[in-house]
Amino acid sequence: MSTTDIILQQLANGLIMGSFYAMVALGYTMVYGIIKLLNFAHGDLYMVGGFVGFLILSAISSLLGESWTAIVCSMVLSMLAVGMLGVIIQRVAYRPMLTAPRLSILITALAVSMILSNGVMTITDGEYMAFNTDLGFDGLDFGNVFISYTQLALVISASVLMVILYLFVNKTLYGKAMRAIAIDQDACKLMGINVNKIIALTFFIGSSLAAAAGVMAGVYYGSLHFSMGFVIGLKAFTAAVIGGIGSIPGAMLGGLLLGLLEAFGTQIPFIGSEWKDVFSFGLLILLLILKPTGILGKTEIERM
Amino acid sequence: MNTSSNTSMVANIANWLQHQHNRLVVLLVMAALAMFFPLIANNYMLEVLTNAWFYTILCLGLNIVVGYAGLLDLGYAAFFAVGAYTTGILTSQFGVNFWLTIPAAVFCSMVAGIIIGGPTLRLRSDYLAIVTLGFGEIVRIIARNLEITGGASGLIGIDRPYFFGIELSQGIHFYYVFLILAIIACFVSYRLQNSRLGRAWQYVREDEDAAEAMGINRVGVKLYAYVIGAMFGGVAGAFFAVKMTAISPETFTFSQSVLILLGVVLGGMGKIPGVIIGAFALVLFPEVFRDLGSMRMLVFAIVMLVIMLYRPEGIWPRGKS
Amino acid sequence: MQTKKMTALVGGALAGLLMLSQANAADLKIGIMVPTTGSEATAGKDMENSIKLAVNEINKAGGVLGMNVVTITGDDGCDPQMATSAASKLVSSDVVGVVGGYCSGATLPTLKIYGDAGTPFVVAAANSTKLIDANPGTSFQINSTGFDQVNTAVNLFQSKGIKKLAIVHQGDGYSEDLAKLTKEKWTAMGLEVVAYEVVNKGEQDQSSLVTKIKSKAPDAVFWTAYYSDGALLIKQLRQAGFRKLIAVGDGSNSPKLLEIAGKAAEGVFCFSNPTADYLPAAKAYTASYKSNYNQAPDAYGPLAYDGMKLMADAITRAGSTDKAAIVKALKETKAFNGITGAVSFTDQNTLAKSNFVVLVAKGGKWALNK
Amino acid sequence: MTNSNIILELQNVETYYGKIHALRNISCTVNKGEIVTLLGANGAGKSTTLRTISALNRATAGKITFMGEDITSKQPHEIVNMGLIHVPEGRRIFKGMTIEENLELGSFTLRDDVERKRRMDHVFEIFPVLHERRSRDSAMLSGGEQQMLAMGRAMMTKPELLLLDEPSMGLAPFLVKEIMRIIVRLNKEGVTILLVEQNARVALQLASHGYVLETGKIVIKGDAETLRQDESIVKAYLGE
Amino acid sequence: MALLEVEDMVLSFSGLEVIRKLGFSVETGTIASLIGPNGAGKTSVFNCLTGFYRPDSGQITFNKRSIRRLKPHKITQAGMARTFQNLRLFKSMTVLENVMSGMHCRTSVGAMGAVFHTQSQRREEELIRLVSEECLSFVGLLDKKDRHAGNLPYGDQRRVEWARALATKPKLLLLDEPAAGLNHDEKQELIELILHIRNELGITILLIEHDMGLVMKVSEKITVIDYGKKIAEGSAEEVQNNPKVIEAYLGSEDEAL
Repeated sequence: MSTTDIILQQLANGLIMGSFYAMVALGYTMVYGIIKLLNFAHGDLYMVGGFVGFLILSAISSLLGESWTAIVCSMVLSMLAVGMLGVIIQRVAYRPMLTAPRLSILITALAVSMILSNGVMTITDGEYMAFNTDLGFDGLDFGNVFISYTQLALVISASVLMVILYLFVNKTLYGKAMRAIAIDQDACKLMGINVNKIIALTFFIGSSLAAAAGVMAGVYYGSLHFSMGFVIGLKAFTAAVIGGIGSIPGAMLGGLLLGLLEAFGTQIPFIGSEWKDVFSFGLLILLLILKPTGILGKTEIERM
Repeated sequence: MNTSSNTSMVANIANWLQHQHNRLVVLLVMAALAMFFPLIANNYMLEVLTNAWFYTILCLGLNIVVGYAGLLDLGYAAFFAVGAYTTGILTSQFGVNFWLTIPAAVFCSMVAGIIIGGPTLRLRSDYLAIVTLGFGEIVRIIARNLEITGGASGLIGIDRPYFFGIELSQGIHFYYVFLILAIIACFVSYRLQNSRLGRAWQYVREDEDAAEAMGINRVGVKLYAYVIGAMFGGVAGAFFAVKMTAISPETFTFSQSVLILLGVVLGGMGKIPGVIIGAFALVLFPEVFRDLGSMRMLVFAIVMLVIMLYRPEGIWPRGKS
Repeated sequence: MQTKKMTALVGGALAGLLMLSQANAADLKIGIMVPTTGSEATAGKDMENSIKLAVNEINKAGGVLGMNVVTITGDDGCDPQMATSAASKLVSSDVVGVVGGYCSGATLPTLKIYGDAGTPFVVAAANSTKLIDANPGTSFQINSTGFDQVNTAVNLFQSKGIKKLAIVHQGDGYSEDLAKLTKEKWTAMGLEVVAYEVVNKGEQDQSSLVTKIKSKAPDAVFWTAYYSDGALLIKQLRQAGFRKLIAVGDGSNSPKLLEIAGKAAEGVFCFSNPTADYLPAAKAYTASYKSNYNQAPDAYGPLAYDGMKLMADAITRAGSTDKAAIVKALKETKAFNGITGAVSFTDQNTLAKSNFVVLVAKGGKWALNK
Repeated sequence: MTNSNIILELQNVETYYGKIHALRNISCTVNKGEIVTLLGANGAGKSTTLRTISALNRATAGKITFMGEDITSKQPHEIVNMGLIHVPEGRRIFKGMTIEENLELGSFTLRDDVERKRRMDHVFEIFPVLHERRSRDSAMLSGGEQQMLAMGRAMMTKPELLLLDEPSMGLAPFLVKEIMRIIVRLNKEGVTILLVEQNARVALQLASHGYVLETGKIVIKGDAETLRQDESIVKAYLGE
Repeated sequence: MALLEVEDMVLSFSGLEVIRKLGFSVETGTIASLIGPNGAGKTSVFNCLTGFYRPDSGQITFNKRSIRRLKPHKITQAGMARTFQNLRLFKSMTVLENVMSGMHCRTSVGAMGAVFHTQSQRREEELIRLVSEECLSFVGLLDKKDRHAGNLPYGDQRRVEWARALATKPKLLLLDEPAAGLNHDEKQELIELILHIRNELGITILLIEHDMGLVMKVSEKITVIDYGKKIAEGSAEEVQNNPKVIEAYLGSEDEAL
């Protein structure tokens, strides 16, 4: 492989990985933007989404076979189910805590995250599940740069979902209400907006996006495990922070940037892949210290 | 009828406990129990209780950060790791006497506390939680990748220390070692809690701005909490290394940090007896309810959620008002 | 209120501790130390099942020295801390010997505990070379060590004419050990290791790593770690168009790898301790396992089964339950005839003759190579 | 119900702000079609009264009736749906969103897009300056324009009763005049207005009658003319 | 002699000027007030003085020393204490513990002293307790020192805040709307207390207040600001009769239609 090929291939890898990060980061950012809660459980919703999609696919594959239609169906159903789960979590665990000290709500979120991952661990006995769709290895081959149809499908569906989200948030009244709540909750109440309902809607959308990413991951990688939400949760958080937490375009941008960064990071000479995570986390820490508002985030008004 | 007599009995006991003198009696009885327990216990029971004392130290250390200063630290295992590795490396690779490595372990963990705390304590609390999480992972990965730390397999063959000519190798030795350390940890925690510094932590936890307006350097005070918390972890880590004789990066994962945090939250953040109970619950619960097996973390997490929702002050009751 | 709760808590805890330390004097107690919870619980339970199967057979045949064999399981959770607790528990339950040991990292710190108590320990699966140095003399490894696996691997690579090798491990003790030894041996032979990489546990996307490996154009990729992430690596290597040889270590010897990787795994080589399917002597074992547990035995079942049988044999040969005598008998084991092959020990208490086999994935199943 | 002309009535309302007893025994009425003003020094409880009416704060005692219906325990968004709109102190427009978006959110409860367009056109007719800048970020507007946007946003709901909290705050005199002129215009279009103002002289020129609050209590009430003559109002602001 | 001198202070938030070239001074031993209509920027001035906001430009001289760049805790140490508009007590701690926070910047023992209970530590703890109790008895709350601060009635909570500020041994005390939420009788007591603090303890006082009655009664000098600018300054009488002030508060006649 020539250097150009490597660069192009890593570019493709980075963008594919980045679109995953972006989808999960969106949920983080939306929830954070609206109620300033760092939802630790978000990565686990991604994992649950994968498992739910797997269950649905196994159930309907007898009807539809393991076709793309079946995959799309299970993705949509999983999004609905996990979206509802997100709403329930918000209702049961977070809403009562919104006026509590920050430390308490963070610990609550951590507990929810542990319940989800350990719950799935108990159900699956800690086993890896093979999400077998056998979509084959065909793809677009540009000389030494290769993109499989599965990858292509993933990037396309991630893009479609993100475009839908973008349109929803910017063009519909509900989407605008969501942004407005992030700006001023009281003023929203005075506009006749039922704030609790919109917060629930935000959780629904964020969670279902995570679920969509989870199903895609299942299809793409072919395996599911209860712990798979942890790493991606952290990465997505990093992506959200890079882009500016609270900003929706920021999350998309941050996701893609992080994906690219990691792809090219592996290629740095003399530094082995074993140090990769040190760089990701180091970058996150530096960013939080030096520019906590990220690239597209708004500067927060000083305290008091 | 039964309940009412029960409550009155409980009330009586609670009343009885209000007296300083009686509290002392209870404390002495408990201390005697802890001291003489090894005489009736077998190795297994000793091992379990040694572990409980060990977690008591760690939980008390984290309690200073989380309970007193109100900072969420999700990477506490890192400090524990720094202590363990410092001792491990110095004894096994440089042949330094164990007792001499303790100051080194304390020093290194303090430095780690300053490195992570210094620049990040200005951050808002949720960012701080993530930064500490990331830091914990970084420490673990570094330990995994360096030659001197033994890489992924970690350090093995760490020598057992001698104490006045006796090799500390039996379960009973370590039981007493960790019991004494736990008692020291309680004592230090107690003294700190009721000091100028301890009050400053509470002021900052309750209202940062007001504390600052009262002339308290909030970053400095938080850093102090961080560094002292790290020290507890460092000491515990040093003794952990010689007790286990082998340490590996897998011991210092995120879930270890969460487990320690759980102990603090369970018993009651900021309350020494609560934290001790939390640490014991952490260790004894899975031993007693072995059948739960892999569900134990799930049960812990549910308990944690329920506590946060319904009893955020933890199991141990709030002091008199 | 709190006092009552406390009493209940302490009381419950003490009662639990006492309960666990109960035992019957007429029985011969053997400890089983495996992970029955945590990430490696599947393998651990399989080993436990196999050991119990062996115990049943032994008891049916009249026990050992006329005594009924009973087992006590200590869950090491594949975690060093839990393992020391489990080992202490077994030692204080006065077991005459212990069989088990799956995760090398968790097994390591327990060797000293058993050594201090003089308890013989037959290590059935864990095979990191670190265990050799840490052995106080009372432990016996009946799985071939990492050295044996490296030899098997290097032989295969040479026979396939490999020149440039890429090695990938997972950053844990076991896989790093195997990777390092392979690298040392390969470079010592004057050949080239073009890539030596790590995959972080639980990270699903390895595409950038795959691109890097591809760019180094190795003749073969050797994955030294476990099946779960190995399957992902294989799948993504093949997807990216890597058509050359892929081999995996014994940690990846699982049908799950083939299930997850699907078609991509076709033709992948795997170094393995002998598993039930390829052992002519294990037919009866497999059948009995299936009828007892309603599933097929996993990779380390036969070794665990042999470990128990060996322990019983040694106790019989020692003629007493004296631990020192049993250790001595174990050391003197000469060609003990197990289902996995003949067992004898080297000076270091490791298996004298390697029993590694090479498997290849064919039609979604592992088959013996050649 | 005795007087169908009454649109809003507060009876013995009490409100606490944490531990502060912010409103004590407030009773007042607003008739349909009127402009009524609440006057008083800073911290007297004017804003709290409005916040209690729109349910941002909870009354701990007393009763609030709007168009004959008891709204004391209703949610803010339910009250908005009944036609009672509160333009809060400090405007509270959605900075970071465009003027059009702000206005659309004003008609959040409306499902009819044609009607929305009609109302927006009407708002633009009242505030031509908003029309010019309709796709600009509202954060770029000047103070006066922001106030207009806040009022325009409220008009999008077609309110029966508008609560205005210090619309003239921080505005230059000519802008204050402009705002006041608009208030009169809205009133002529049939909107009843409850106006909280610090600018007592201006407020009393618009209003038919008013109430003066001091430390959470109504100390003076009467028609505008009487209040204008009343020396004690100056005292209420500047002390004795 | 001016204890506090502010010159040309400017503060802006994202381009919007909240304080515009403000200048005023507070003489040692006086009671001064800062008044102005809602949104005039009074609390922002306090936040600049105490270091919570950093002004864009200008000079703040306190006790002959520039404090513009100091952190809040340093400013408190330099002798300027404040209370907050909406109470900011440490609610779950006792009244005494609340007041003890004031002495933090006047003491120095650290962790070592605390653990080993050194002689100096014990002496300091004794001193902290003594001073705190004195401050409490000054505001008349000594009998409630062991109550939880959050459980006290509102008026008492205000007093705790005062005692806490006094415990920092300030030269200048900044009071942010001390009369908010107090009833008539409580206000009378407040006036006495303010005078008492100045007369007995010799502490200079600067207050922001809405209650004009109170301001007019206690202040020797009143500075009126509007839109972040000073519009008038002088004695109560002067200010009261200043047409600009009346205009700022009531609006001018010619503004009307």
